[in-house]
Amino acid sequence: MQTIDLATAGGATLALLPEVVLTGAALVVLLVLSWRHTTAEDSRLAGYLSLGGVGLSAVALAYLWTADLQPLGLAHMIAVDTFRYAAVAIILIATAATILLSLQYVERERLLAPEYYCLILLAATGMMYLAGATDLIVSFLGLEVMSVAVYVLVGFNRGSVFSAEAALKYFLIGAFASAFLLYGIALIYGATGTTNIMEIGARLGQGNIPVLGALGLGLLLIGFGFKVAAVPFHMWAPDVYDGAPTPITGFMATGVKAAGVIALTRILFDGFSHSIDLWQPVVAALAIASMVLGNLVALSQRSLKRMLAYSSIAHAGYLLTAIWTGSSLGAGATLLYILAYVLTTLATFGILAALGRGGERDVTLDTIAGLGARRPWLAFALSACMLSLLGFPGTLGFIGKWTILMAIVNQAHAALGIILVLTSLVSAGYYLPVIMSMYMKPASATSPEGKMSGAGIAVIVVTVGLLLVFGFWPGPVLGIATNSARVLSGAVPSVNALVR
Amino acid sequence: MTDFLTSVGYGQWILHALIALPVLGAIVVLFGTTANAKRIGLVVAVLEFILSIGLWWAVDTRPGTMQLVAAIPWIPTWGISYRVGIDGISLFMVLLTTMLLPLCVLSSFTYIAKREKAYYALLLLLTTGVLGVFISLDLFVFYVFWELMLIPMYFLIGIWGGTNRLYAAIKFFVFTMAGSLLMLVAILVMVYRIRVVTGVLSFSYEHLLLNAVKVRSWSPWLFGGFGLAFAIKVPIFPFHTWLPDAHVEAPTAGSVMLASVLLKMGIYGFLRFAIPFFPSVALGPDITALVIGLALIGIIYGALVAMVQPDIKKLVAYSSVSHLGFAMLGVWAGSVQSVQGALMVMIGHGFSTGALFFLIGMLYERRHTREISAYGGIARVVPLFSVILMIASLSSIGLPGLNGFIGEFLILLGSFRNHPVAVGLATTGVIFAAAYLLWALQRLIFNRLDKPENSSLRDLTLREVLVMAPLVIGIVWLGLFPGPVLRKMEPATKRYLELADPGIHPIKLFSFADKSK
Amino acid sequence: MLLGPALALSAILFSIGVAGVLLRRNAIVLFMCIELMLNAVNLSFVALAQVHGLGGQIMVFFVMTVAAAEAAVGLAIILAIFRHTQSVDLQNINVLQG
Amino acid sequence: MPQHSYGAIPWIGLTVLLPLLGFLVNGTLALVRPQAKRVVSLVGTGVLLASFIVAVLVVLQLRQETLIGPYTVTFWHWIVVDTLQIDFAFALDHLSAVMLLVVTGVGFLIHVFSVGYMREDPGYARFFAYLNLFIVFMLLLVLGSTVPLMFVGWEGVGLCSYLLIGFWYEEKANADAGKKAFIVNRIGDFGVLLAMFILWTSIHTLNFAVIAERAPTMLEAGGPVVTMVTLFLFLGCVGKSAQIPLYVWLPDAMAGPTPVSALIHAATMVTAGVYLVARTNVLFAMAPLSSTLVAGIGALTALFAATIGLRQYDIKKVLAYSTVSQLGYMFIGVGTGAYVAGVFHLVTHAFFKALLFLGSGSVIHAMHQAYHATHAHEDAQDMRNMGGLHRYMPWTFALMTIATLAIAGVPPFSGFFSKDEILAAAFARGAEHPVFYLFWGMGLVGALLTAYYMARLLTMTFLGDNRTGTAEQEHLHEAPWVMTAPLVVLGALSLAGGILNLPAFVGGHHALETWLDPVFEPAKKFSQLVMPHGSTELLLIGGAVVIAVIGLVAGIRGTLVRPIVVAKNAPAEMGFARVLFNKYYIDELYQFLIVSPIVGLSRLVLWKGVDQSVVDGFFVNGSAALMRGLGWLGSRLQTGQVGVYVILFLVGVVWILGSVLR
Repeated sequence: MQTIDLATAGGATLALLPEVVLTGAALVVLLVLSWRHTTAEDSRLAGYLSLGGVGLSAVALAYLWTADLQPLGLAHMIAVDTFRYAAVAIILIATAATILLSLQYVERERLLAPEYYCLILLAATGMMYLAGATDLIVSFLGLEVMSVAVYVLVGFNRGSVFSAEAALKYFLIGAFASAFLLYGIALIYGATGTTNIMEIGARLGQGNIPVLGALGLGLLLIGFGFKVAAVPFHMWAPDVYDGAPTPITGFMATGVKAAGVIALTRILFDGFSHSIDLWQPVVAALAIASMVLGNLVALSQRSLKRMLAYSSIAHAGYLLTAIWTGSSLGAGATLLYILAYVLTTLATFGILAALGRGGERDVTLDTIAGLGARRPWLAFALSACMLSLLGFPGTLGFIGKWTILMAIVNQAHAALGIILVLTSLVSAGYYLPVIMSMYMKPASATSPEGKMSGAGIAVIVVTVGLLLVFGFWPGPVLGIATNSARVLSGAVPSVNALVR
Repeated sequence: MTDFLTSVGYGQWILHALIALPVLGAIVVLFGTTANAKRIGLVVAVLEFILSIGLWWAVDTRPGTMQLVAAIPWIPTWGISYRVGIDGISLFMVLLTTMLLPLCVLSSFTYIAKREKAYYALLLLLTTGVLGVFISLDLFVFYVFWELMLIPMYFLIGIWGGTNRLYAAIKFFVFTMAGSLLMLVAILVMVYRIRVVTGVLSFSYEHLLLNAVKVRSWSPWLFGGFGLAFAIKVPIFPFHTWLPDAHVEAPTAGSVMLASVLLKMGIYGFLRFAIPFFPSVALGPDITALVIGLALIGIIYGALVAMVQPDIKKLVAYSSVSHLGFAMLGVWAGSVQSVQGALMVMIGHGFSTGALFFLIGMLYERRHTREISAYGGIARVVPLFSVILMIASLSSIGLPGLNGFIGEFLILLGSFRNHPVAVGLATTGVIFAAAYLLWALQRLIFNRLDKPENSSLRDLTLREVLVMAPLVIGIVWLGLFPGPVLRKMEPATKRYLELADPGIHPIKLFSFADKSK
Repeated sequence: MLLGPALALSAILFSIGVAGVLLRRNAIVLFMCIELMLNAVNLSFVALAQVHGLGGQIMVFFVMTVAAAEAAVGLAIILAIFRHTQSVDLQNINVLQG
Repeated sequence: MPQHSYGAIPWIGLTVLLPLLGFLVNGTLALVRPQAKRVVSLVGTGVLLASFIVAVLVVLQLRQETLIGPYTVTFWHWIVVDTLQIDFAFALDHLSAVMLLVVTGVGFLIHVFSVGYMREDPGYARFFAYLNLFIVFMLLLVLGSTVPLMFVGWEGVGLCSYLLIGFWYEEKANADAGKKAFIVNRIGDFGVLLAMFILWTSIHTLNFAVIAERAPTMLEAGGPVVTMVTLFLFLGCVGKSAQIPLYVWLPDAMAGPTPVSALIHAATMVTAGVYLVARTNVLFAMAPLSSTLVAGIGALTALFAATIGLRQYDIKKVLAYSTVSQLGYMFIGVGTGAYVAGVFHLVTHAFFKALLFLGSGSVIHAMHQAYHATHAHEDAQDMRNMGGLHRYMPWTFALMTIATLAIAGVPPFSGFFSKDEILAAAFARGAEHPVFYLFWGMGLVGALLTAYYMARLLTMTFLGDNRTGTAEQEHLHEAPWVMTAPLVVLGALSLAGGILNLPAFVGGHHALETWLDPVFEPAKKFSQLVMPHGSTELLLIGGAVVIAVIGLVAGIRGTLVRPIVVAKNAPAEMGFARVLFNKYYIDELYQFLIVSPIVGLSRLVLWKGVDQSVVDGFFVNGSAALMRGLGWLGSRLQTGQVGVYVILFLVGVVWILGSVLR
């Protein structure tokens, strides 16, 4: 158990190893593509390079995780604990998968600007800072680095007006929301005199929270509400998910949402654990609104991509219920559900990318009719994803929902649990027809070929494989999630010594 | 026989083998060729049945407690282990399932033309799911199998179903899932509440059973969660509308498994989980009045609606609602005779309705219509078919001497002491049963042979006779010699009744229904 | 010192920015209002820095750089949408809906 | 119950096993090789003969025993649940011995008759299979030691009557008649079921012998429980023995072949109700209210059915209503407590009614052959097409006359002795309860009408000039010996039946009464019945004889006075006769009051209404549509305008800041 001194340069770089490696990789890619940025081979080269970077960063993370470092004194800027490592791991998975899916997609859609991969790496770095930050400033910076990169990625397909409009909407409302977030940080700084989350928690400990602090907390919730696409701040999500190129939509739905949720968890649990009765009802209301509206509107969607957009709003609702519990089991449930959600969404968007053409806005239930007969394994994978999103036993999605329900029940009143259960029943209304049209409807003449590249197939096989394997033997992944969650100071002194 | 079984260590591996074999079979079928998919399916099904016969001797039901209990830790952090066990009640459900599986596979040989591999694989997976429900002793495992069983059935109805199969498939799925999701919340709240009281987090059945009394204050809500899931499955009156659609659209084997086995999981759930966990609520005055009232409605309403059905399969579906209304009355009457009557109805109904659905399937294969009006006077053309259809119908009506009568007689006899008026009304169900089935039978096989297509029908082939023979033998055998079966299940029934006594002050939910019993 | 009035001023500026975003239809004006909101926050940071030491001052630099980056990217995006729709009026940029 | 193992008695199981084997053999033959008529008839009748012989041996053995309780042969434990223990066991006592002989004896004769009657029918093997199965179930009913086992036989005979009535199922009318019979019987069986439950809950036994033991001590005489049990049992008897109001199925049951009508709907099955009341005599004795009701309904049915019989033209319909009427008499007998008289009339009725039906069978058979020969399409069963057949069918005429005299109650024929005893018993009971005088009066009027319509039948069929048609006449000839022989035997039995229970004033010593005494001894404690003797007895007998003679003469003269027109161009019935001909429109009444409302209710209200539109339409599909509607509404909110998004964003801001600051 080594101790590192964050004050020294060596200590800081060691603590930030995965981020540093990734930034380095991004710069290398930038350097390489300054010569070679015209042909398809160039973008493929850039892709493989960025993949290498992600791999290196994973190695760095593995080292950090096994070395089990303890920071000397308070971790000022970045957390050095398993919660951050778990978050970084999830982000790396999302990034790697997005890159692998993009290899084929970029060539097919003629988006031959290799900067694509550099931006993905930079966005990933931003996410890591956001997820790992113990200081509001670092989290703001991480948020902005990520957002700016993703704004460009969303508008990457210069040829299509949808991509441009999506980028514009995302940018305008994104900037608007980050202004609120910043104002929140300012007020909290005003109330507590510090921007470090742990100190905020300490300073707000005594007595109830001053007005400035409460206002700041509210504004923070608004900012993160936007990032997580919780209702009423969700309006951008359907259009942006719809317009963006499919791998980027996958990247946004998984990486961006994961980083946002984890950052929110850390801030609420470490920073505002004593004023839980202030933010708990707000988070509950956000969760309920997201679950209800997300699932209901998804029912009436014809295009698959837009339906998945609304379903991701619903899943944001499920995650918020986990955060609402405020217990370390809740945090564990959040982490586990994020993993389940990330794996499933990556696989789903991967398959969607293979099925569609030109932004996949035209892929509806009829286009995938009869897929079960023509492409049995692809249909099986998409069915597994649908069942995991539905939370059907045998998949990691079910284990995730089961853990969230366990956490909710721990808070001694199951009303939120019943709402979660009923809204996920409504979700059966739009997940099942997907399976139904693939297996039970005759194939139409125009149904797509669904040809996938080697890399794409690899992503699907790994993610769906993990989904099912962890679905039946959730032991290991469950252990990691709950142990890493216990690191948080644990807001509510609930009976959360549940987990041995 | 028992010493041979113990020498083979039958008790240790049989329950796991029963679950694993169909899954392996399904995999082998999937990777085999389409042509011999059905043959592999049949081999696996017959093997499964042969294996399960040993249970009759291996399971010593005299003590009435769980036998052959085996536990493998699954998710230790939540106190979940793969616990399985079998007792007098679940033994017969398992045997019924394994007996029907080969018949289902055999009857689908010519019925299924497209995607045979997937069909037989799904049929085998369905059996695993069902068997899992009957032998699981851990609520998490029970819940997983309860939901897993949905997928094969959903595909069976959805892919090989009739014209309106999509609606029926999703209706079946959402109906059952709605109930089971609420059960999920109930399970979690119960486990958590018991953990708070006892400090032990475990989903095992014995543990929960022991401590269920400590969460009495929560029991009305918890019983509501469990009860709703099982009520939808039974199905009880207001929640039954998925059954006719699912039956009409499902392929023959699907209908048989659905009617003969899947419906019994509802009642099994009540007997195993809902009532023993919360006896004071379940058997309190108002829930009893409610359930018996709904059971009565089910019996009479089911029979009356069955009478006017133009489609023979919907008729049999509504008759199932009526029969299972009897079983619910038997369970809630709470005497040894009535509960054993309920179990006999569960088995008997499996035989008679299974036979009826097989026969309707064979008729459908020949004429591709289920409208009763399309037939008439075919007794002369297909005598063997008509004789077997007659026997199956008589068993379903409850003719004394056949298996239907034993169950209904015991239920009504056992329930009379506590609910004389209810039994009086329920017995009229016996009249309506005769009315609707005989009327349908007459329009099917008697009356004038006026349609030319009917004159060219060919009688049952050897394969079809092989499918029907065990059922007919079972119907007659259970009717005349129910002794061994009744004795075998009696200790388990007695043990259930010990668990299911409402205690001195049953919980009253609504003040107005406080008639003293 | 004037902490109270400074915070009030920044709050007013912030609300003006929000009102601008709400009412105006032109994308560029919208973006300008957002920049106004960011600067309002900078003001409050500076005001609060008097009480809690230089942390606030440093924060302003970060915000400035972020705002600049955002401006560059934002205008590029507005340019991209203009190439397609020949207008920056947000009313008729609603191809994506439903 | 003592387990004796004397001589032939343990062979009782054979009487049931043999017909069962007959059923299995004939059943497989019907499916495999239906045209093997010779084997089928050999097996069918042979099995019955053997069963009859065994029955006789058993009864002879039984005569030497001085039995205290019924002799029980247990085969296996049928239903065993905790305290409920029902064995598959036969209980043989004097009452079941009598029934055993009647069922196997008359059954055998009818089987022989059927060999001739059904010769040309393609379903020959199937017919004998059903007949044998019927005998199995009838014997089960008679020998069953417990109520449930008797119930197996009870519903089993209902099943066989359903199969046999609808034997020619090609015709929708026949199939409908069969279905109607089964369902009406089932309504009766509902009563037996409830009686069983009450018995079990009150005295914890369903074994007849144990009931007889425990009832007097555990049940309060005349109390609510015993009355309820007896009333429900009687509901079963009303269903099975076609009394008011559940008699409607018997006339329609004539759609079946005539031997079936003879065996099932005259001699055996319909008497099951009487047997049940006799078997549970102790209960009925303990419930005077129910007994009075039994006698009352018996009297009412006797009179009511007799009136309908007056104006029927189908020969079998007349006999059907006559059976309903005679059953009414039997119920008067058992209702007044004279169980022996009821059983005695049951036995004699079995003889002469079987003879009448088989005789009418020969007539119909002959008419069929005549019409068949000349390809005429006339109703072979309509008496208006017959007339003057005594010239062509002397034997049948002679035997039918014997039967008519017997049923009318003319001494020395058997009918006189049995019916007279019943009326005498009703008269005697009148001393205690005056209402029995009314029943006695109704019985007497019924006897008059019986004599009248039987004489009318005889004259329309055999006397007067022939109306079948000149061409058909030479084809009319006596039935083959295989059909007439059983008639002769039955004729002898009808003639000599009376000796079974000769009353004292003729020097007899009530043989049947002493034989059945041990069975009805437990009922003695509760209702003593002193039969009229001396002058009143002679007076009653004289009156009955006079009534019979007047009825017969009036019947013959009444039919011959107006020329009878052939069925084809017969004028429609007018006035009250029309009401009688249409059997008081009871069937139409039931159809209108009960059947169509239930069917209409279940189709429109229950299925279409509750199931389709309320539960399915409103709740299930309705909630699904609601969800989709809300979803559509939500998607309308997504207008694509950034302005709208910002507005909603600000709504969120205001709401969160509001809740945080509170």
